Amino acid sequence: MPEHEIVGAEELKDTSDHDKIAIETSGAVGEVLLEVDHVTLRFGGVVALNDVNFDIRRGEILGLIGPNGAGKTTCFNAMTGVYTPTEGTIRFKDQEIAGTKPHRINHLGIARTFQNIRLFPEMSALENVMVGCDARHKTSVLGVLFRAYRVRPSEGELPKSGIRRSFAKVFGISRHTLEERAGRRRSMELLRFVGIADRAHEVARNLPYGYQRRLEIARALATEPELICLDEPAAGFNPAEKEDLMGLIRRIRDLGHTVLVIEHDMKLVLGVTDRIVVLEFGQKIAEGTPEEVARNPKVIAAYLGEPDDAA
Amino acid sequence: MDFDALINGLDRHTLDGITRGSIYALVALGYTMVYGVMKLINFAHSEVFMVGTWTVLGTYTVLGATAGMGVGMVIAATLLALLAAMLASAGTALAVERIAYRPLRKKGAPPLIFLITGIGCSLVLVETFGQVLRAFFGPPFGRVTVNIPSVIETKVVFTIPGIDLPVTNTRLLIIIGAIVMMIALDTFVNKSRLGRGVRAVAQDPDTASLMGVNQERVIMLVFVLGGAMAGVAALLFTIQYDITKFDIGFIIGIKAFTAAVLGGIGNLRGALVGGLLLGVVEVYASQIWDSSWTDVTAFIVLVLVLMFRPTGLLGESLGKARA
Amino acid sequence: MSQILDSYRGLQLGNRWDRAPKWFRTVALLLVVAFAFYLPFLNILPFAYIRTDLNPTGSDWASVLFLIVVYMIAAVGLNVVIGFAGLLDLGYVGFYALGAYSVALFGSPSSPVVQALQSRFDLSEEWAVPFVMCIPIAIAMSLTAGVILGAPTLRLRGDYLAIVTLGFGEIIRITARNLDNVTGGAAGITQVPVPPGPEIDGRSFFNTIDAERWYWLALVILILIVWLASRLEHSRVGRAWLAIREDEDAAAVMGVAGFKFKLWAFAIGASVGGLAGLLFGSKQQYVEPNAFMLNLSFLFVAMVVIGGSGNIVGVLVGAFLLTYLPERFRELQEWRPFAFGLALVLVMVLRPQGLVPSRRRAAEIEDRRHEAEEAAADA
Amino acid sequence: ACGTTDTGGGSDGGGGDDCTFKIGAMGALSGANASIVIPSVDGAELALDQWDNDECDVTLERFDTEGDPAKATPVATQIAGDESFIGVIGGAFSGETRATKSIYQDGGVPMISQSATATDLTQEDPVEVFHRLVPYDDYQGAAIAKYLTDEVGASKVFVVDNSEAYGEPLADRVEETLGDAMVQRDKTQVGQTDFAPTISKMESAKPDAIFYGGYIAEAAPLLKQIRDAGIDVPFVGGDGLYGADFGKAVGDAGEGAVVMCPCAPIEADSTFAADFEEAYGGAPGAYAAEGYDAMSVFLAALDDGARTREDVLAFVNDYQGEGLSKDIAFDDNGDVPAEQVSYWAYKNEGGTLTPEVEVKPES
Amino acid sequence: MKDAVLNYGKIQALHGITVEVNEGEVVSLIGANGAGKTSTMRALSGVRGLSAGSVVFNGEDVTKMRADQRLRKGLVLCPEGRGIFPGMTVTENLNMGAYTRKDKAAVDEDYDRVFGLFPRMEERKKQVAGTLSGGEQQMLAIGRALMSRPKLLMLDEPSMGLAPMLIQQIFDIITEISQQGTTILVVEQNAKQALSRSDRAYVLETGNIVKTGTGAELLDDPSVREAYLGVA
Ligand SMILES: Nc1ncnc2c1ncn2[C@@H]1O[C@H](COP(=O)(O)OP(=O)(O)OP(=O)(O)O)[C@@H](O)[C@H]1O
Ligand SMILES: Nc1ncnc2c1ncn2[C@@H]1O[C@H](COP(=O)(O)OP(=O)(O)OP(=O)(O)O)[C@@H](O)[C@H]1O
Ligand SMILES: CC(C)C[C@H](N)C(=O)O
Ligand SMILES: [Mg+2]
Ligand SMILES: [Mg+2]
Repeated sequence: MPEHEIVGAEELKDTSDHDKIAIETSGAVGEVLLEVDHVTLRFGGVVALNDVNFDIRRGEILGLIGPNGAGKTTCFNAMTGVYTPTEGTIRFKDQEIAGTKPHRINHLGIARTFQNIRLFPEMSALENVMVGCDARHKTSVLGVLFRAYRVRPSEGELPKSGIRRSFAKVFGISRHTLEERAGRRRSMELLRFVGIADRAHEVARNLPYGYQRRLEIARALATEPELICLDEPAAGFNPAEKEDLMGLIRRIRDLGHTVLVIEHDMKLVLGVTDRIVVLEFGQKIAEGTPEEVARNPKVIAAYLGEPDDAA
Repeated sequence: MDFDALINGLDRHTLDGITRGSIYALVALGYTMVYGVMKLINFAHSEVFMVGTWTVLGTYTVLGATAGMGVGMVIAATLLALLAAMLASAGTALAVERIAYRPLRKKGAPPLIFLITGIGCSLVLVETFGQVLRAFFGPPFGRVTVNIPSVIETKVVFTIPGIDLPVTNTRLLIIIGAIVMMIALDTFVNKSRLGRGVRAVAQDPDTASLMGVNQERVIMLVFVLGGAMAGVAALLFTIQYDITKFDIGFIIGIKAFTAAVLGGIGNLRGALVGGLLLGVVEVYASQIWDSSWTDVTAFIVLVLVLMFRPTGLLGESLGKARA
Repeated sequence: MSQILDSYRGLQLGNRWDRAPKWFRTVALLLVVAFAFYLPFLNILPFAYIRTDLNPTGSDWASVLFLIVVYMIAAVGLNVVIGFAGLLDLGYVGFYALGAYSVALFGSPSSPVVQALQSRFDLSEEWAVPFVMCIPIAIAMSLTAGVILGAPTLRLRGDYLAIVTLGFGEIIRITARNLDNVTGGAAGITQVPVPPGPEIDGRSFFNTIDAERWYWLALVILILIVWLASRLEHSRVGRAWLAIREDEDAAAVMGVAGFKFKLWAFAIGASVGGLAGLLFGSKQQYVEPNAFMLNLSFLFVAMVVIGGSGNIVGVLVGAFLLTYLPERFRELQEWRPFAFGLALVLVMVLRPQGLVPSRRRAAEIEDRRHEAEEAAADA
Repeated sequence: ACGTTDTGGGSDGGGGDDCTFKIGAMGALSGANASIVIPSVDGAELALDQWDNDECDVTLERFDTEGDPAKATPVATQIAGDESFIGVIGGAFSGETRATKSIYQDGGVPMISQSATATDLTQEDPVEVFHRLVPYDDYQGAAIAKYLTDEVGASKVFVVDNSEAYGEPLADRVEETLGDAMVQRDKTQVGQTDFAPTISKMESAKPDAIFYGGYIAEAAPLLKQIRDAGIDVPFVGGDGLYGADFGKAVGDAGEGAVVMCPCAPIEADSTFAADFEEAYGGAPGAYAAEGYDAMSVFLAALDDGARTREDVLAFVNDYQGEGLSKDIAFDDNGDVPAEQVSYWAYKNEGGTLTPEVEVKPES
Repeated sequence: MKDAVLNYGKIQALHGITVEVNEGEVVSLIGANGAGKTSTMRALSGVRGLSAGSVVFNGEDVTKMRADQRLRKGLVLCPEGRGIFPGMTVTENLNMGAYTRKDKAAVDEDYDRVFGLFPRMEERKKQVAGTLSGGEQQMLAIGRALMSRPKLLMLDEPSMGLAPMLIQQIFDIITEISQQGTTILVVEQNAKQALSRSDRAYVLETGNIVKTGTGAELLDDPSVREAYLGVA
């Protein structure tokens, strides 16, 4: 693997241009984006989800909490196509997605991170994000091989040197090349957005823990999801890092994404979410604004415990 | 296609298939055990079997055993040959582990590399008997088929009443031998302390070592046990077929590996089920068509089984072998 | 041995190559290619010692070169499957056979298929599908076979895939052997067509004697294939394969259609294998089932792994050595397979990352080696 | 002239009046079937050793192909490209011969095969350079069938072949000639060890003789298992079993098995047998006489003054003379006339093949 | 444990730390995620070798011993993420704990002891461990560790993945085991609980010990309170 183009110093500045990575959304804020409808999911005898109902509205930050083993991750898995619900349906933008293949669901506009980080460990941070960008690219395998689909480039895309420039003017540039460049640019932008651009070329395996968590978020954002699901993004963060993360989650929402977040850290959940859904033993036991949920006696009994223990 | 031939002699063909399959099953054990613990296809296992057959020949030669000895002598020679074959095969398996796999394990090499050293070892062993030993000792080593004296004379011991199916002593020995060894091994792995260690390493090597299981010893044990089973298979094979050859292991190895996958690689009982099923399928296929189509049929059956049960008939994992 | 390896490592060829200026790399590459074309005539001592026909029972140098390049093509194709997509294919010889059989079945006037066509459409006895048409047929046949094999089996986990593909290779060979009235059975098919070309000295351009012409043809095709394959490596397709190899589920959730990309890998590998087989069959002008034994599949895999799975240059080196050395040392005669086996074990134990590994793999293995060493607490 | 290009880098060109030549012998010199090839090459070498000619310096080069066509082609290209080779003895097997004869044709190298018997080699697409000292399988098959019906007196023959290029067509021919005298046909595979399915077919077919078309490696276990199953009818094989290893591999079970070969027995007290014994430490084995004859023909060409491949080829085409194995003359296809060939049944007695009876097929 | 340095490939996880546990004590190790707590435990138990430094147990240098050898000496780790054998039953898992022991009678006694501590386990004896709930699996893992008769029991995040009530229960059990005479080293994210239950504690940050003291001292330390207890 040859090294990638060296990124210019200006690219490392931690200010990023939101316009370049904001996504286009196709609906009004507040309308229902995803609907979990009477979903039940069993593994053999284990009922991981039992008749769960809730919906996510465009533009909000929704928290999903509950004791360990309550079925939160399972719920994510059902939404992203890893598992198929035993009963019930899940609708995304009014389209049934239960049972659809994970990659198709991603193409529809849902992305996620994993509770136990699952990056591509031998790829650089940048490449990890580029895999995400690729999800939106159109060049086929044959297109990559023969590069016959050529596009007339805009002035900015033309190469600088003379011969190549006129060549590109006459024959155009293959769509693959353009997409590749655009993907690289966007990926860099995203790394900057989550604040880890300084180590873009390091393989993911060697990144510090906090960077890995944020890289996962960048990779998910790269697929331009309308809904992004974060599974315990703050796990293992210290209070200061958690504070940063809260800001990041808000900024993600500002880019136009809708956010669903699983988190055990109540401070973060209460601080950042608009609404919270609480699960216990696969069942929804409460739903409401953070204040409502925090006061809900059922939630306190099942999850929060005596106020002192909410760590 | 001749289904009549199959239906008419169904009992007979089933017996033939089980005999053939018993050998597959015993050899398959070696693949399955090593795979269960190390997630590795031991390509040299076919040669572990091959070495066993030569050891039987050697033992007979040293003892001067021939057909028509007294019953006592026959039993003694056979038992000695069994012991020798088990030892030699187990030793070969262990040597392969030491030379070709352990250094790679220490270097943390990816599985594909083990495959190549396995193939290399297999070639070295084959050539040892086909070329190296011949260069030093001359025949019977070399590339020709070698006759092994049939110490046990084939006789019909009884006829299954009702279907009138004669059963010979050698067949009986093979089938019973294979099943007894399988049960013994299965019991060992499920019940004994060391066996528990094997299953623990198969499930989670790190935690197993925290429980005081010596992983290296378990790996050695697995190779020794698999090798010994191949030794048993070698003796039974020579009793039934009376021959060996430098590359006798190649085809049997591939069949046994197929059997292991068919039953669910990593699963001991799967090896038995897969072996017997494969044997029976092959014999049936050679009745319906002829032997030139058996392998095609066997592989198609394998693909069909895997399409419906992607991890083989009985599923995976040595750890879950009890299921 | 390890000292040699160390000093080799010390040269840091790969890094130097990357740091060299672009013009230097272009010129060097052109020189290498030019030298490759010149190889059959290489006759200047001491370099001529690499020739395989120096001793009386050696084999024809240009023929050996041809075979090397054909195996290189096959290895580059298999590398797409094993090295890029991480799928273990032990039946690659099946595609190779299909390629060879396609050109024989459709291009040879003595093949049962052509004869059937002749009598069906009242064609002359000389008629057969022209060679140039056989190329797309061969590629299409092996590609279709790749898809047919891949579609139901690619969902299987790694080692299950290995045995299924192995079975596939055998099925192809046995079927070719058994279907006498389609494939000519065990006797095979003669009069396999050769590429068109001007007649020289009363012989067609591509004949059985002037092997260097075949070699050049194969070399051109090899260069083309290598060029295309390296395009794949550094693109979204290569990234997708890498992602699948590392974590298939995570890749799927990131929108990588795992199955589709694996199937593509299979199809591409298959058609390249078919192309190699076509060259082989056409040069031999004779195709028979025993030329496609299982061992050849293992040999292909060994080429990929020994050279350095995932790295095209490594794979080329692997294919070269494994084909060339046994031919160069024919005088070892019967000892060759033994030496070969020994070499496989030794090379892999000493250099598990392959002779010319991809840098990514090398780093991976290096790290794991450290870990493994440290994990051994008694070290 | 045979316009070979100058690819042979290390080889010094032959030709001219300077009489330094090489003759190639290609065949399975290693592997399971080597015992049916090596004696013939030894025979050829013996002929060369005994050759008495001051003018010429001829060497025999042995090329091991393992009987594999893919390995034989580079060998053939090498020989064809090296002008100092003026002839080839072989190929020993039909498969490799089929794969290489067009190469030799292009190079103009005369071939004389000591043992390749496949019919198509001369009958379907003959090439000018190819000659052989053995009859093709049509005759061999007919002779075997005749032996089975006339000598054995069988009327229900069970025919088995090994699904390979040599065994299958031979068995086809036997089947054709036997006609109604064949009860059933079965196929086995190379490398097979368990023949239970074939044997159960035999048990229900109740044949009074068995023919096997194939090589030693599978014949030995097959025959043993036939005997183990208590089937005691005569067992007959083709020339694929005509090697010293057959008796060794099959052991006691092979007692009385018959191997048919289109080759006459060599008298044990002949000078050839004695010379051979002295040179190679054993009685002349399979096709040793044919190998001797093949070499003798080439040497005769040199004696006659032939100095180029063209000359040698012309000489061989017109050759007429008495050989060890038979009177030699090649027809237009390169075959020896059928009446020149004698077919012999050899019986395995105590591990050695001893001539039993000559068989004359009616053509 | 002295001056321990541990590397994962090029990454240095421990930069020469020294940890001391005296007989009969409960010592806890706290620190953020990735601080090197688990690495410390691995090095102590022998799952990983040290690049430098030594481990001394009961006056004996065990640095060069493998994990299974150390276990025989009484140095037992109950790993992070439980590490039970999912395919074995509860009884078999407990059996694995007694893998190295030959004293059959005493092993039977220990069964009773474990079942006494965790009555739940007795009810589920025959259940395959993979199907146990998270809390039950944690109990099983601790029970299994006890089956090896540890002199020093090391627990890596025993409360991880447990509901608040269960956490309480686990800590009660730890206290109980300690009172029965076993020395304990415990790693915890749940710093508050851990500190209040232990005699002494170490604070680990990116592979270095940054603080040490008695449990109560650290509970009152303002910087610890801010970083690990989430109290400003
Ligand atoms: N593949 C599976 N097979 C069997 N049971 C499963 C499977 N996946 C999850 N479960 C079970 O489903 C239940 C819910 O698990 P899930 O991972 O959704 O919990 P969670 O709410 O995400 O907990 P945590 O906070 O620990 O992440 C658990 O009892 C778990 O054991
Ligand atoms: N197998 C490994 N390979 C490479 N680096 C590792 C590995 N295991 C741990 N590390 C690194 O070593 C450092 C210390 O990790 P360790 O697991 O000891 O932390 P910890 O304090 O136990 O954290 P946690 O609270 O998550 O359990 C971290 O930076 C981690 O990323
Ligand atoms: C040596 C012989 C057994 C060769 C055989 N007649 C053949 O044509 O292949
Ligand atoms: Mg979860
Ligand atoms: Mg930890």
